[in-house]
Amino acid sequence: MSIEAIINIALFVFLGLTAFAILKLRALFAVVMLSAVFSLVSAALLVHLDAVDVAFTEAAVGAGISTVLMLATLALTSRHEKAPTRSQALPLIVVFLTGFALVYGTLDMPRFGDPQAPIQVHVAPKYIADTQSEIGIPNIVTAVLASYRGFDTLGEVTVIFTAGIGVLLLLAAFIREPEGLRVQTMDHHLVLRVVTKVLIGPILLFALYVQFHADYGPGGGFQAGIIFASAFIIYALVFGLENARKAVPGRAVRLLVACGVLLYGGVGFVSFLFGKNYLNYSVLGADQVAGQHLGILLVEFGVGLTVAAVMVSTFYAFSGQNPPIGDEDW
Amino acid sequence: MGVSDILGLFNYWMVIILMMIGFYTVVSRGNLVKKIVGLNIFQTSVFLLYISMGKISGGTAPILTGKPEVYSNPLPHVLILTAIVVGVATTALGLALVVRIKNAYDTIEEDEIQAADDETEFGDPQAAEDHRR
Amino acid sequence: MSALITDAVSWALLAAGSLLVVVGALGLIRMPDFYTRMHAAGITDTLGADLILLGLMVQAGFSLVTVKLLLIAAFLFFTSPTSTHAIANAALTAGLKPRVAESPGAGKGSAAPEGGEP
Amino acid sequence: MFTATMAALLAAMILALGRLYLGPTLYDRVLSANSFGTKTVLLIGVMGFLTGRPDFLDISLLYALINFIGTIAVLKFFRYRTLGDRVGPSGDRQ
Repeated sequence: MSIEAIINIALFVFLGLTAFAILKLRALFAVVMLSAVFSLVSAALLVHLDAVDVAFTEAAVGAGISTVLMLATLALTSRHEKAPTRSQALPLIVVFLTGFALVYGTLDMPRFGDPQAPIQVHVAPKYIADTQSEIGIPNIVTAVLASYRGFDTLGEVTVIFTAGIGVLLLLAAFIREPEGLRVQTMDHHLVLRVVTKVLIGPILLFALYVQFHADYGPGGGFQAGIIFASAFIIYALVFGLENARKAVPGRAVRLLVACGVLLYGGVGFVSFLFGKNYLNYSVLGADQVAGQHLGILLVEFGVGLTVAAVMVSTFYAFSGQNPPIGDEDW
Repeated sequence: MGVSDILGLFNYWMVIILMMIGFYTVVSRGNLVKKIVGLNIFQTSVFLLYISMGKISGGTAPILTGKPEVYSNPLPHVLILTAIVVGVATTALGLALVVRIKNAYDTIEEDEIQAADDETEFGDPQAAEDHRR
Repeated sequence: MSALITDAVSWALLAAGSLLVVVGALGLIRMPDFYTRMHAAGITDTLGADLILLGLMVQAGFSLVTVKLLLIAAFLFFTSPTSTHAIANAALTAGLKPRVAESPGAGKGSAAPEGGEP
Repeated sequence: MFTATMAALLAAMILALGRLYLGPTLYDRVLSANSFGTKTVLLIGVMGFLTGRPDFLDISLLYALINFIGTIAVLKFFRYRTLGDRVGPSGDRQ
């Protein structure tokens, strides 16, 4: 057995163990920590399976945002799961039957890594062969994401936009105003404040690198947006939500949520005006490759704007809620 | 079925095990936050299924190096990359719903929510029990 | 010849780093209470991680990869001790008592409001 | 040699996972999750060298930069019971 197969098996076993532990534990805080670990392991596995762009996204999401959102929810609801009251037999039977049916289905699948599998011979060879001449950038994933399948991505960005609006509609009415009371932040944590100040700069710089280096390495608007949002969230956590709101007002963030989608859609509209199909960037530059470069840059920027704004406004909405739990209930 | 078959299908089987753990968490646990975590496990297993299918033995990541190389399939990567971010946005929406449910019912356990609903609809819990029968 | 020396140096660094990481993880699982485990996870891990990264740097030579490894090492060097400090601070202010020789059974977290959960 | 390092990292990860499952206190869990994060950074780095394309260290770099957020969020959650601003006199827990 090769070393690659062993890594593959070990990481999958880790994932299985973590998922099982999530199922077993009833302390929800432990569940949140385990789901952070689950995300770490799956990112390592994705790197192993050659999906570096996907691993990058999983890393950006799993390292900060999802843990923060889960913890914010726990702070507003409860930290313990009650023991199940109903019989577990029926769900177990259903799950086993479904599992066996699916395993039976895999027996006819092409084996892992087979170069002749149907998925490998259909569209992908065209993308791999033509990206260099048609788009002119080395990262095929970015080329497919922003250009060949730009319509899909526009749809995905719209979904993120819609989900962000949904969160705001559900939670915005309950955001609390401090009304002159003393706001406590982490004033006495000198070490944390200093290290955070040192780190915020590099995080923002790294986000810019990820945003504009997407043509050449793993990265792009989705990842960069989340990293940007992470920098604002870390600031809000350490220096207080009120200070963060002063730096980046909620109104401005909500405006940016829409601006990103508008920029993406607008780029498509410009190609309309030149008499080409929607989202055909070739008209934007002197020749096709230059046009594609500019189009991908603009579109990725729109994606980054929307993703970052949605994440920041979601965080504002969650952490601005009035905590219902008194100090003694814990 | 030889060793190569088992190794060749191992990824898909592990994906199915993860998927079933997530599924079981969703259907058997009453706590809404736990259900969302279960849904996330299910979602990650689907991601891994797509990425596993796109891998080619001896292939490398689909970023052109200039040398002749075998690249793994970039198409699943594109689909899953966007799906992860959409996934976190929809998770946030689900968690927002949980927070609102907590505000309205003062609990996030499914059966207690059901009981509260029954009480407002039928007056007392016993009548609801009879009605369901 | 110089390739041999490079390999030998990088292997020595990698071996030392791996050893420290494993020892740290063993300490994390074997030590009796939270504060002792913190030493295993915090101190040993930071040194082990930096040694492994140094070993990789020697292997990579002068390139962009080395710069990235250097950045990773620098950021880990900042964040890892800070996180440990923050967790220890949180545990201490919440009232988790360190286990001391005179009082067997203390340090199980019985004094902490959050301690002893399933 | 990369293989041996990889094996050591995987062994360390499973031990950290064990501590995360066993607890017993919340702080043990945060500590082991944090140390698991450090090991993942190293694992991804070593994996790049093992497969001969070490130019994907960006992912490790990302983890080294923002794994910190989770820990800070946890700390804030412990101390102030909220991720927003704690308001009012009862919030003071120096």
